[in-house]
Amino acid sequence: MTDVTPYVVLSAILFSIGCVGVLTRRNAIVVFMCVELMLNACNLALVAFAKQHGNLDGQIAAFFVMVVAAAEVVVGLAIIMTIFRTRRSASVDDASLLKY
Amino acid sequence: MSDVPWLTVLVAVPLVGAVVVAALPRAELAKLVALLVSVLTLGVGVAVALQYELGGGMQLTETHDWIAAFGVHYALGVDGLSLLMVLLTVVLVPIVLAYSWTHADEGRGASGSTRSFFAWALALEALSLAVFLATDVFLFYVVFEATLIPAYFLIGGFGKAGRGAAAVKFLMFQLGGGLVLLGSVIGLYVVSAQAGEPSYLHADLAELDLSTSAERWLLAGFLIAFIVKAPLFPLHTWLADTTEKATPGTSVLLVCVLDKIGTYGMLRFCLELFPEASRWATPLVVTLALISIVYGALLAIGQDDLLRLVGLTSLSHFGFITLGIFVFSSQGQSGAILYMVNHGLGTALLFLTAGHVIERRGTSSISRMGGMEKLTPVLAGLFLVAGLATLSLPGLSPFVSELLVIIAAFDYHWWVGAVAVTGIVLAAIYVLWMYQRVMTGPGPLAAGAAGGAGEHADDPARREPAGHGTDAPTGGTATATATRPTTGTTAGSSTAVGPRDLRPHEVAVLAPLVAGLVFLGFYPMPLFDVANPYVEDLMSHVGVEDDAPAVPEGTTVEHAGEGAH
Amino acid sequence: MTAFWILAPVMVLAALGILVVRKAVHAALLLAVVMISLAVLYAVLDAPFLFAVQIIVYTGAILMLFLFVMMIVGVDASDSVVETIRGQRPLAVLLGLGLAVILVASVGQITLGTVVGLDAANEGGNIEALANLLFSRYVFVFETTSALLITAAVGAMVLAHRERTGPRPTQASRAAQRVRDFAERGEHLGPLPAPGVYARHNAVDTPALLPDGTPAESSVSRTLAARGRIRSAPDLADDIEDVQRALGGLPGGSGSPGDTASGSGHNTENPSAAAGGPATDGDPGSEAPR
Amino acid sequence: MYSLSEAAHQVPVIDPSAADGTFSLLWLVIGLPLIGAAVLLLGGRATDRWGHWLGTLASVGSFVVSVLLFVELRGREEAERSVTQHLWDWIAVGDLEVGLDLLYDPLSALFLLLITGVGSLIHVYSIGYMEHDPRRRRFFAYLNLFVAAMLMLVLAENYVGLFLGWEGVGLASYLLIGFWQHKHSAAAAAKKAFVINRVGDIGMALAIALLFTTFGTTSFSAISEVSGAAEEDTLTAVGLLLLLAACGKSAQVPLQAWLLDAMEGPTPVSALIHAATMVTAGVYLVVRSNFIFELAPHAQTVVVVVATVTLLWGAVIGCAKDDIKKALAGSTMSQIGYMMLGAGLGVAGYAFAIFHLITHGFFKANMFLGAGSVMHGMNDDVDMRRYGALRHAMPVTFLTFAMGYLAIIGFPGFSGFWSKDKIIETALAENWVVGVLALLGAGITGFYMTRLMLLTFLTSKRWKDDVHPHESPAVMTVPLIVLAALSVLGGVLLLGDWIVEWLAPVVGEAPHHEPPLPIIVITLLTVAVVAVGVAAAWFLVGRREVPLTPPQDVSFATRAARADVYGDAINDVLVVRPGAATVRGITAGDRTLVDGLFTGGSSGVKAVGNVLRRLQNGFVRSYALSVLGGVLLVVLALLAVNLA
Repeated sequence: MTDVTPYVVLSAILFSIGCVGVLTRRNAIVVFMCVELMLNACNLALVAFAKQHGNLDGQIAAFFVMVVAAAEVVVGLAIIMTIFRTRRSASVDDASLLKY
Repeated sequence: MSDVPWLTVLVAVPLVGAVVVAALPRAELAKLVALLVSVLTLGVGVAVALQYELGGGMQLTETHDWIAAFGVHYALGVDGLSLLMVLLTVVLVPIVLAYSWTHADEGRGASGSTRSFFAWALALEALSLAVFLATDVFLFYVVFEATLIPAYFLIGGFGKAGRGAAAVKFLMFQLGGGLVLLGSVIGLYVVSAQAGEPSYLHADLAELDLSTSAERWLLAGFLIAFIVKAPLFPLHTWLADTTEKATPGTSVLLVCVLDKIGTYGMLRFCLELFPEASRWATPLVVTLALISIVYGALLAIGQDDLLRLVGLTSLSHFGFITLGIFVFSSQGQSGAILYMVNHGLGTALLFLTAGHVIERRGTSSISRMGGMEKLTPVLAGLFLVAGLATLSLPGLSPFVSELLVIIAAFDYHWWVGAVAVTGIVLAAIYVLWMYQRVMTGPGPLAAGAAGGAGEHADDPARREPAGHGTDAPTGGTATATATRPTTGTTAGSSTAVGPRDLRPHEVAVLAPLVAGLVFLGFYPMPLFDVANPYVEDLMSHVGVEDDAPAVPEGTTVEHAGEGAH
Repeated sequence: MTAFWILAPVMVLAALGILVVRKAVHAALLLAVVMISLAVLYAVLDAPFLFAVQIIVYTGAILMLFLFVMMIVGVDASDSVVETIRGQRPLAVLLGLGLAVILVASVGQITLGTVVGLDAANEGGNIEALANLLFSRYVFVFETTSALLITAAVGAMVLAHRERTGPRPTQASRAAQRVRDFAERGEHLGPLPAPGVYARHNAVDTPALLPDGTPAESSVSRTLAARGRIRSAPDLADDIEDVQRALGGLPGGSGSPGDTASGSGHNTENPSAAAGGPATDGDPGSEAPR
Repeated sequence: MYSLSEAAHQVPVIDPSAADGTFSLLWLVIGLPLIGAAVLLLGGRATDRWGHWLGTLASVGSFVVSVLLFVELRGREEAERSVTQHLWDWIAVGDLEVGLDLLYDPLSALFLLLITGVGSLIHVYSIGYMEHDPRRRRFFAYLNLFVAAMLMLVLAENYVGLFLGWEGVGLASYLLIGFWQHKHSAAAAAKKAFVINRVGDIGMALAIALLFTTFGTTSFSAISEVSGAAEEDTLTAVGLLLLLAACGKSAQVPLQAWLLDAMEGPTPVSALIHAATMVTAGVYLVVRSNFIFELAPHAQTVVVVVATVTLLWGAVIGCAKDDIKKALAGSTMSQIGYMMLGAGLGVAGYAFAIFHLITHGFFKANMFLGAGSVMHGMNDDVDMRRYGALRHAMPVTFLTFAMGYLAIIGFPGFSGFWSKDKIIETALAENWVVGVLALLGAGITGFYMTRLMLLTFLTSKRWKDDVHPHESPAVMTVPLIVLAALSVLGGVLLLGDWIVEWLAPVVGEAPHHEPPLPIIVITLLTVAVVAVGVAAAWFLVGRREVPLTPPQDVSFATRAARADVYGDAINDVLVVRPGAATVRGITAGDRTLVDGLFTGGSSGVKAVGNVLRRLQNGFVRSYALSVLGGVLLVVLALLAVNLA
């Protein structure tokens, strides 16, 4: 059988890219997309490990991650919309009132 | 052992009472219930005292496992020391509540209401009782810290402007002390676990065989916490601020009950658990105590705020108590224990009468008072009695304890006694100067009253040199009208005829304190009967004996030719 | 592995693209690329069910939702290139690189051993096997996720819902409001004049002319005005004068601006002034009927 | 300088027997006035109408019991004239056992008679004197309290019990000096008296402590039994500490400053407390502690020095005062100096000290009450410069006062003649310097008392016309007459050396000691010196016109005397001002330095927080960056642990 290490490495790279995206992008929607990217990267690792161990639990976990991601996106986007309505901006930097 | 867990009942009654009072809808009802609960607690306290056997060590014990893994127990017990502290607490709380009947609303802010004052006071009583009764060090620590909660709200919720800051300061000091204490409590677990089965029971810990350095480190934690609590010299600044800002009732609970935990803890934990280390620390503690005695008295002399002054007198008194504890003689320790009780009674009376004075004058600034004696002779008399108790006049109970401490200090080292004894002069100065400025002199309305009111027509003013008497009526009325606006700010308590004297029920509230001071001044044997067996046990546990007199009784002397010649 | 080696660079490039593109829509599209590629990799990794779910849920639903919100927020919204937080970008890149290096290095260090493969687990079909697991061992988790989804749906509705703060306006209240606005701020009370009413041209981009010959700017759509696609008033004024001159009837000075529609001959003489609206409604700027 | 008699003498041991029979009434002596005080203080206004009668009755009752006891005691054998009554255990800790015990022996018996006798007379007098005071009931309550405390003082069987009475009289004195509290001067004087007394109490408290550590007891009888076994240094220390206490209570230099101010109190108070009884407590203490002082010759020397200084100090003050009460107060100070001198002279002088104490109690109380009677007639004016020629207006007062005057200057045959002469005699015998100074004091006494007498009763009338001096009512004059009679006849106590023999069981018996000069010579010398003093007063005061305001161009000595020999000034410079500065410094220091430990700490925390809070910049991405940094750290740490 083929080795799953490349998949895991790819997952790590995607995860890191997602991280950097969260840190550098200011549009809330894009930040959200980067979070989704990180989640997907994790899913890839889970699926890869499922194959590695011959165990479907990894796939189940990936499935649940998707479900939770869906819920999260729904709520998150609603929040972004609400913020946008009141502040006319979707930049995460504008919501910086909670500070010293 | 009787079936009724008396000590748990003793703690539970005020605790349940506090919850009930807090939940009651009307303030008047809450006051009544709170008073009844405190009287009920007094009853339970008396019941405990009646079952107590003199000299019987720890009694009425209750022990239940709490956290078995750490050897923590819910363990209560009462011995001579605890009993006196418990009785002091249960006696003072009803008096404070009765006093606060009309005073609880004074200057309260949004954070407090009459009802909550009573509820917090009961909670404080319950927790203080638990502190005095706990025979498990961990349980002690928990309730020791828990007392800060009601105390914080009592200080922060009721009193003068600036009480919030005072409450925070109080809390910071106490939490700081508590933190150090926690370190030692954990350390006790470690040494206890190393010795075998971990146990926080006081009796088990007292048996531990500690290495010298471990004992000293553990002692340091306990001692610092208790020095903050008691308080002694460098860690006392919270006391002055707190007593200045809080209501007199709160101050009584704080200084007369809560602060006793510090000196109680020194006896119960420092001396009983770490006897060798305590003797090692004696020079330092004695020095601090001496500084506190003199420093506190000098500070008190310099104060202008009546309540702050009274608070600082306690610094001096706690110096005496600590001194008595740490000179390691039966006179000193019995004296210190008696001092704790007597100071509780005397200072409570002083705080409460000062509260009455302040209420009548609408200010706590001594420099703006004067001349109260003519208008309020009963109040002045009680104030003077309280002051005389504070300066340890023979015939009032504090004298007995102070004399014992001075004797013991002298026995320890003559110069220690000599420094401590200056406290009695300084006490006379701060008490009498305070009385002079508050009570004596012509006063705000006295001149007007002398000119008009029939009662004062035959005023001894006529005995003054003639020059004074002739212009009294005109000058007097002018003074009266000029000063009335300032006294009028007393919010209703000051009528056109000036501050009124104490009413009978107010006297009745204070009467038990006066009676106690006088009775115990002439016949303190009940206290000795309870305290002496405890002190004997303690002395033998610590391993010290009283110095024998240089010339014991029964020495035969040839009565001829003695002297230098 | 062929699919992997083809798709992996694509995915990494697309992911990196998300970091740099300015427009959110482009980012969404690049994300779609990554996700679809992922779906393919799932298929390669013997997870056909997840392959389907990835495409249906992620690419189909979630990404659509992203785009939908993006349309509401404004499709043009794009980040400025300037980083406002000092040191954020280099630090982020540094730390991200660090993370990647550590993760890759540590994954590379580990020998995972032989791959067991899912052939045995997927024997009765991947979906059936998953279903067996999902409805036996993970049934409680599964049910919990349903609660989560419902909560999320309700939450989204609550968040996105705009509460009506006042009663719904009726026709009468609107009319009353208009009169109040006119009284307080002098806002125009009647309907706006139609374009080109008094002009020679009645095209939408030609403002109507007032009786004194000045153009009524408000008769033209604001959008046209914003685009600059409007015919200038002087032009039209010239036209009118030409007409007047052509008719030759009137002396130049009689049509003073202050002279309102008071029954002089202008209206009747102008054949194109069929509509009586402006006359009855009063000119803009006239005194309010109090 | 001063040397103790070479002859061996014996310190008597106090060996009391338990009270029985009449002596079991002993507690009643204290109890009656105590009950009176309690009833009057607690009874409030309800007792206003008859309070003064109750107070007087309590005092008289106490006197009656005292007389009964005295008669009983006289009936006993000399060796058995010492009775103790145990009331109850007071303090009991370890070795320290203090009972509330009473000791009745010849010494206390005399004091009992003096206190209750003079006390009762002054009670009676006060009924008239305080008639118009709205707070008369309280006055009587305080008087009763004083009498009870004073009796406790002289009846106590141990030093702690004595301390109880000691402070009790201090309290009563405080209350009575400040009786007219509405006057700032009275309130301040009361406080001053109490505080200075407290300085003396330092000595008392430390003496008790030292006695306990040395002997393990504070009881007179127990200590007197073994005092010889103690080291002399210890006994000297005890003696000096007791002397400090005595100085406070008896207004001896350097703690003398309060006595003159104490004249702010009503005049009966001055008579009872600040002349007849309380101020002599110091003398009592020294005499009572003879078993200490006899064995501590150095302490005795200090007593003598202090006494001599005081007797001159007080006499000088008495010469310059225009306030009749203050002149008498200066005289009191001086006379107590004589008593202290007698007490300091040891066995030879104890009995005479007590003798002078008693006669002084009679004639000084007499004169104070006479002064009160004068003030009563003069609208409470105390300035002698506005008196003059009052002998016609108030003949009874004048005559009784004259008896006291003759007694104090030591006119032959009057009581003071016998008592003072004996002290001077003994002083000369023991040490001629002290003796000569005491003799000088007698001369000054003659001067200032004559001056007082001349200014008040003789010379010309200087009071204004709107003053109508009149004789006081009988309730005031009868006590005056009784006291005058006692002043004249007090000398009978010395008949056949009665008082010396009476006190011998307590203070010991001095071996006969030949004075340097024949006694008759000394007596004549004393009379001559006094005569010089009287004559000087006659020439300086009696023959000149007395100005209404005191002349300002006077000698340094007069100015010093007017300023109480700068006693207050010295206290001010040495104690009050440095003390006030210390208090101010400490009060400020507490707020800044000591509290600064806390506030400084808290502001330090605040400063750190101010820096650190900048990290909370509000940007989510910054926080996320921190999280990522944290993740990296954790991962690295895990790797490090796993790889290590």
